[in-house]
Amino acid sequence: MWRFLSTRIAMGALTILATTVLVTLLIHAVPGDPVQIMYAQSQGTTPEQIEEVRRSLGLDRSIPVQYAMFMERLLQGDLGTTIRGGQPVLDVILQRLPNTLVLACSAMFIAIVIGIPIGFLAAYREGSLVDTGLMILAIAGISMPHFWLGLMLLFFFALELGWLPVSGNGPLNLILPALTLGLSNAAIFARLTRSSMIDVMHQDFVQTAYAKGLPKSLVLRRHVLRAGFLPVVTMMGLQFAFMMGGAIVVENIFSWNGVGRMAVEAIFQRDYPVIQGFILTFSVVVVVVAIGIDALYAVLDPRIRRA
Amino acid sequence: MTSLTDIPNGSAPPGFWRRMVRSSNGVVGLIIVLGLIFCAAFADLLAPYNPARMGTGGRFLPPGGKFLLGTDEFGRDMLSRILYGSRLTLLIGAVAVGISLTAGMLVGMVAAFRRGWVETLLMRSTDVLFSFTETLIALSFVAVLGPSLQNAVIAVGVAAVPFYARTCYSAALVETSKPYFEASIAAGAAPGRLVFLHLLPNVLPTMIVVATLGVSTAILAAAGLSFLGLGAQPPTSEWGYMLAGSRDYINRAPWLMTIPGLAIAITVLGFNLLGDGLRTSLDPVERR
Amino acid sequence: MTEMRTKSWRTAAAIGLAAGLAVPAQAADIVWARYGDIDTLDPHRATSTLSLQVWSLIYDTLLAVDADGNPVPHVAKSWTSNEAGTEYTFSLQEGVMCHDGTPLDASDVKYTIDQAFSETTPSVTKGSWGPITGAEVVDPLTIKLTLDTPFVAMIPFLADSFSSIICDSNADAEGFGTTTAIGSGPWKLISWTKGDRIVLEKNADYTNFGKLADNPGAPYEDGLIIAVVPEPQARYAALTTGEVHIAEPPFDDVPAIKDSGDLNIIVAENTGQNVFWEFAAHRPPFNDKRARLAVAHATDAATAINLIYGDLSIPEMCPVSRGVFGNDQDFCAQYRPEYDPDKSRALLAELGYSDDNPLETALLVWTGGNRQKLGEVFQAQLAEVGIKASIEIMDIGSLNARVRQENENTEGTTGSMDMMTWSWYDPDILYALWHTPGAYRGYTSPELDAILDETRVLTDPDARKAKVQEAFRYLLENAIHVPLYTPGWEWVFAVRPEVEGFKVAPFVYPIFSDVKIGG
Amino acid sequence: MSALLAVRDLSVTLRSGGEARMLAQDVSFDVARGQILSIVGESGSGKSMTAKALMGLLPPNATVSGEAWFRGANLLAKGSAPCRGTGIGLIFQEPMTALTPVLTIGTQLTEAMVVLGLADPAEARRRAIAMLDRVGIPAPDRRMRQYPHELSGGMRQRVMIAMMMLLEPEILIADEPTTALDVTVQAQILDLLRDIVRDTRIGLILITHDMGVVAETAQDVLVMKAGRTIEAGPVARIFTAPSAPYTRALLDAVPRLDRPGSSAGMVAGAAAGKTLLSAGHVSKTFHARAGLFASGLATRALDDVSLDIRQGETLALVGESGSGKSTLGRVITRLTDADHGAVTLGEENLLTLRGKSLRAARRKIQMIFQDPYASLDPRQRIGTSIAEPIAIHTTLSRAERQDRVGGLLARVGLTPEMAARYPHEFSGGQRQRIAIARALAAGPVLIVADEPTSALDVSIQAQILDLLADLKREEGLTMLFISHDLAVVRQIADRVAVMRQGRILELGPTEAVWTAARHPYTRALIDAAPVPDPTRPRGVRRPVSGDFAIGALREAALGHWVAT
Repeated sequence: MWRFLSTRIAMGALTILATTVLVTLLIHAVPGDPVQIMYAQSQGTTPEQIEEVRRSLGLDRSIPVQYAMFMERLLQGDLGTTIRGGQPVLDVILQRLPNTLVLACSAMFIAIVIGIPIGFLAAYREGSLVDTGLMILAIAGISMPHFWLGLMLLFFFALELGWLPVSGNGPLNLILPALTLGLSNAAIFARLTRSSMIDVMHQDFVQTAYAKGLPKSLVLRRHVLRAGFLPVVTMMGLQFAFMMGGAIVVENIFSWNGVGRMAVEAIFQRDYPVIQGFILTFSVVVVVVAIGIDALYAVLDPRIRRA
Repeated sequence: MTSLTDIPNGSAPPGFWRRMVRSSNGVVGLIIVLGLIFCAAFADLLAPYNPARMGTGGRFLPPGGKFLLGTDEFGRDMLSRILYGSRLTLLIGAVAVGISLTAGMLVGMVAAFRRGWVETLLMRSTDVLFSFTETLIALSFVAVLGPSLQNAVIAVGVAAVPFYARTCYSAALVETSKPYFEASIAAGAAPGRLVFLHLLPNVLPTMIVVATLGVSTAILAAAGLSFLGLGAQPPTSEWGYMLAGSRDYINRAPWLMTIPGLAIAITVLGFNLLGDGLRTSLDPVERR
Repeated sequence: MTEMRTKSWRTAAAIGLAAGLAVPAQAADIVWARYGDIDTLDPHRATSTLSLQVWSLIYDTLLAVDADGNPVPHVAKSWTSNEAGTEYTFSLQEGVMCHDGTPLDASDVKYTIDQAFSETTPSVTKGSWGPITGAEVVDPLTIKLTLDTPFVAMIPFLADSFSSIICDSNADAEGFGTTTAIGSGPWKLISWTKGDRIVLEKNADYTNFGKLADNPGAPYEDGLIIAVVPEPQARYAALTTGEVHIAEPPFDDVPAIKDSGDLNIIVAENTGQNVFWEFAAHRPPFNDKRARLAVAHATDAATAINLIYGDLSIPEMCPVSRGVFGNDQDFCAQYRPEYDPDKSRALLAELGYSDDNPLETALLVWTGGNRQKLGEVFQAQLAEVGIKASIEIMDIGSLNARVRQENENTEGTTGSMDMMTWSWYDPDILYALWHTPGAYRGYTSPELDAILDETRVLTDPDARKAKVQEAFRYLLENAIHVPLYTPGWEWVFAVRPEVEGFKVAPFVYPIFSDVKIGG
Repeated sequence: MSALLAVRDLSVTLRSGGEARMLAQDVSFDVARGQILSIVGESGSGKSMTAKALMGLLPPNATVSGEAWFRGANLLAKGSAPCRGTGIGLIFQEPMTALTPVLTIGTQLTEAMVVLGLADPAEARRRAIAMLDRVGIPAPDRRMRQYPHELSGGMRQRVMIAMMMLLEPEILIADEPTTALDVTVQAQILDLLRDIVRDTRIGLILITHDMGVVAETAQDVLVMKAGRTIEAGPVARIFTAPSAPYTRALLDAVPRLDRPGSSAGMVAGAAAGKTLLSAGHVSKTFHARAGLFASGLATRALDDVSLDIRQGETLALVGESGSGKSTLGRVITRLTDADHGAVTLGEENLLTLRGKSLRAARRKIQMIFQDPYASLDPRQRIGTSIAEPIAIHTTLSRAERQDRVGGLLARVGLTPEMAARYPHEFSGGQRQRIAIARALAAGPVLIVADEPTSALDVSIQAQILDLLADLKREEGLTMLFISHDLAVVRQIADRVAVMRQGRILELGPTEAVWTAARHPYTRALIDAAPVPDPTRPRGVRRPVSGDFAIGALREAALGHWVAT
């Protein structure tokens, strides 16, 4: 297990390292002069001051030196300051990150609570009308753009029915965005669970369990569910990353004050330090969650736990 | 000695099309996709009005009558816009998947075929990029290049490359380890022959399935970017952009939101069903 | 919208609110929802209207504006200047207190000005402060400003929130601009959650000297919450449910709102904002006056804004907006190229353009406020005469940078034009825009420079007005600055019926001191 | 002998996609206490379906008819509760997949006892440990806490048997219980099953395709083909006087380990042949890679192996799984690169060749693979596949190539017209013939055949072996024949090399090795191999111990080398 996990952690570290490189290069890929864009609104800035900013950002140095400077600041927890308003990027992100995490986790919870039982039921009734019906529902769910689903939910539950508030970041405000994000992923979970469970149900060891005279409920619960759940667990890391990605859109629909909304604003404002910080934060979160899920998987699967 | 059971299995396994037709999903998907292609190809003839012309009808006319799907905030005919939008949607899907498929297959096949450090380098970088997730790659791309439909499509295409590369790699790995491939090596086949006569034809079916399903992902992703204002720019009748613009009129003209959303959903559903059908037909073992 | 539906909304909202949620709206808190957030609480670090509006609540200014937009005394009860117009002496009101309890005096004003001209971190609006060379504390209630050259636009500037007086105690405070903002305005900062809300509390010690509020003292209500709700429909829903008291409604629902009478609609007047065509004038095709005129003649601003904003915006004829010194619609109408597609086509034909060889240009538009929709209409109008414009939407910061880039680029044949927006309280804005080198390095000429130089130093109002209008004429005839409209949009306020006393001062500064929330 | 289980007219029908297929038709048999009944047949004979029907484990789209009386009830009647576990136990072929991977051995052993009320948890655990001990698993205490993946295949099959026996069934059905196991392990498992039947007097239904296993274990035999019973009777009668032609054909097809093969006559001549290919000091280590870094797990597949192949002979490599025999074949064909050593063919060291010269040299050595289904490119006509070596190495025209392909197809017993068909239109045996034709197409001097018949039914195996023997006789083909099946090897090989853990332990003329094996491991292998002769005494085997001489080879007799 330690070998498995250390590999995953090394992989994660590599990913984050690659992100830092990418993020440093990002500002160079920008068409035009980023410093000009940053200070476009300042009438008082002299060319000397622009040069000063360029120097302080290291943009006059070679890229490796810039990277070293970036990393040095990063290791001190300094992600630079926003162009709009000149505030520490880290503060801006940390203030909003919890909101995004809460949203993604709630959506994950919804996806699991809805998706896995449906997938299990469909697998249990494989080939039946119930199975067909549920899977049609699932494929429809996957095909539904979540920004559209979000708008429809907003329209019906907030505007037409007025059941739920539409602004702010309270627990009731969480319901719609989490539902939007959760439902489409529930469909993915349902399909995944179904195929995984069906795979397992056709395995010899399930036949063995039946041959021992175990009742169906016990076979399903102890043998099928446990073994069939593992592939679903491995997918959770990836799904969480999807959730984080989906949150970008959903936050914008529901005015949820998370890093996704911040990122889109920053893109419009060409606020490069914020974009850099966002990309870095996003990949750190995704990597950490993926490692967490891998650890969970390692604990659940004896083949890895005992390796 | 009498031949005991060494008889050809009387009937060949049901052919691809027969299986395709049997999978009702695939048929429905195919019909939707063909319908979409038809709409896109003949948008000029089908569309009753110029999609960009403002004031074709009154503003916010509800569906029905002269304007089957109503008109938008500028009095443009929604039906015409949706029809022309199908062109864009197909183009987006095709170009994005084209990018992902070409680059992904190149990386995947080279890695599986060359092995050694080339394989390690390619697949490890793919893994790193893969854990970035497609959304982040696409978003970063747009952040750098600036919002436009073209950039969004490139972004979506590039973002999916790691996925295609991985899929192609594992499919190619399976094929290269099969005896027929080794027999070909043993027969002295040169790399070109191995790749183009054996590897490519055998990997292609898998990749066609992946690409078909990928079209739906790409369309969704590009529409998502347009929805955020990071993709299509006016006056294109890109569905995601139309949907984004409709937000202001939820109360006044809900159909402006419903129609493009439905169009996206049905298109994506079509490609998903077709992909599912293709998968079932191409791979009789995995009938799930 | 039926009455039934409205009722059911309310009931449901009551249930929602009873459940105790998002907006901690106690009876005495005013909730104002806007589409975006401020950039910073430091008045030297940003220029967005969203920021300025909030600063005007927290900070005071030396002067204030009356309903017509003219400067009047405020914290400075009077001022004098020398003959040459290079020295201004302001005497301050007694007993003005900063939020931290220290008295506001001349040293706070000096601190503010010193910060604006700081060597290391000058104000982003340093240029607008004018040629100030020194601020001298004569006594605690008297401050003297010395100018290098005369600068008539300084007085209106000192009435604007750009010149918010920052109490010098901020220098020692932790997190000035983010967690701290010590001013002397009617509202005190409690907290700012970025992207979400700003929570303000009334300044019980406040005295109003010149600001456009009837209330002479502290605000009536205890608190003010400024929430960020980007989606127009969400704001509307929040308004109808009572989550929010004041907000900008979706434009297209304004007529319905007006008809239903559920909410009051207040449109800001004298916003000072001016939206105009501007061109990359150093390269073809727009280095040719005829190409610029072709665009001007092809665009029917009245129809376009009516389509998008209804009666919420009005066409503008002058390069500065209504309510700003020198604006005269009739005067400008003589020179602004009128809507005439045939003339436009003729000009294009003269330049050698045709349907097969259309004039191609980028059309840069600032994101938000339905401007992209307006851009779409203009795009269609330009297409009518055969101009192929491709819209690019971007944030104002990017737009500013991009326009400057486009102006500096003399290569290529694809044109670039943009729908620029500037908001200023004085025609001096024209100096910033069009005097060599020009804010965007755009069109400049010695002729125009001479006119603009004079607008800065003529102290006699009539003489200055004549000069300003001369500049208008030059800009309009050469189609350098083609005015389109004065927006009231962005600053349409829908107000719940129980809210009384809400008003909007010129240049879209909302006033909350008079607000009372009834039962 | 009163019957424990009486099956009458059992039929199973499988419906799929509108078609109905009879998988078993009117099968009848009795099983008595202490009896071992073997149901034997080739793939598709319906033997497994019969077992599943008795267990009530048929897939949902299968229907069953007939009667099966057990404990006074008809198991096949609608609504009757199956007597799984305590009545009838079932053991599967594949011990790797038959145990739940995520549960401990202990849980899996005890859960049914507890659920079915046979014992409380503590008692169940005690019994489980005792049973593990009984089935020959060392340190049963520790095993209880382990997971299936931590056990070897043979161990797992023992656990399976223990698991079923703990429920004290009256009948045990073993469905190909040893097919996936190495021959030495197979012998142990068969011994164990026989012991259990003897001690507990249960009835055992042993389903197998291997007549050797039948002869070694069964008292009575039921021969099935295509769902029907061909014949039934006591094992001695079936083997000595089979009444059905099919049974006779089946017995004839079985290679006999206890009789010299048809090619034995050529030994002398071949032994005199000059060396064609010579492998010297070949070593190969595989490193398992886990993720980013090469892990320390290394497998020595080949450990300093040297070997000569002589012109015109068939040299067999024999060994159990993991012995390195396939790796050696792949090193010689350059499909795997060796770490050290040389393989010389003529003057050329094959292992140092690169690029063009390697490709040119490849035509001299061709390979036949185990899996006939994967041996041919599914998207090429078989004619194209066969012609590929010709297209690569010659400049023949299309028509000339077609002629050659036609000739090759005829040579392997197919018709030239078949060249236009795709692989999926052929049966397994036919595909293997096509693969042989392709191997011949290049005109090789050596063919490496890696388990070419182990995926085939016994009757087809016989045909393929005959074809290979014909080719050798008529074309003077030299062959390296890799197999785990000693009987096959004895039938076809001139010389044998016995491999274990990457080393050759014994090498010599086939008959010499068989009649006078000098290495204890070779002897153990020969002992363990089931012989299709029910008159041979059963269960006299020497256990295979871990410590053998694995040193350098020494010539013990003329041309007969043994590890020291």
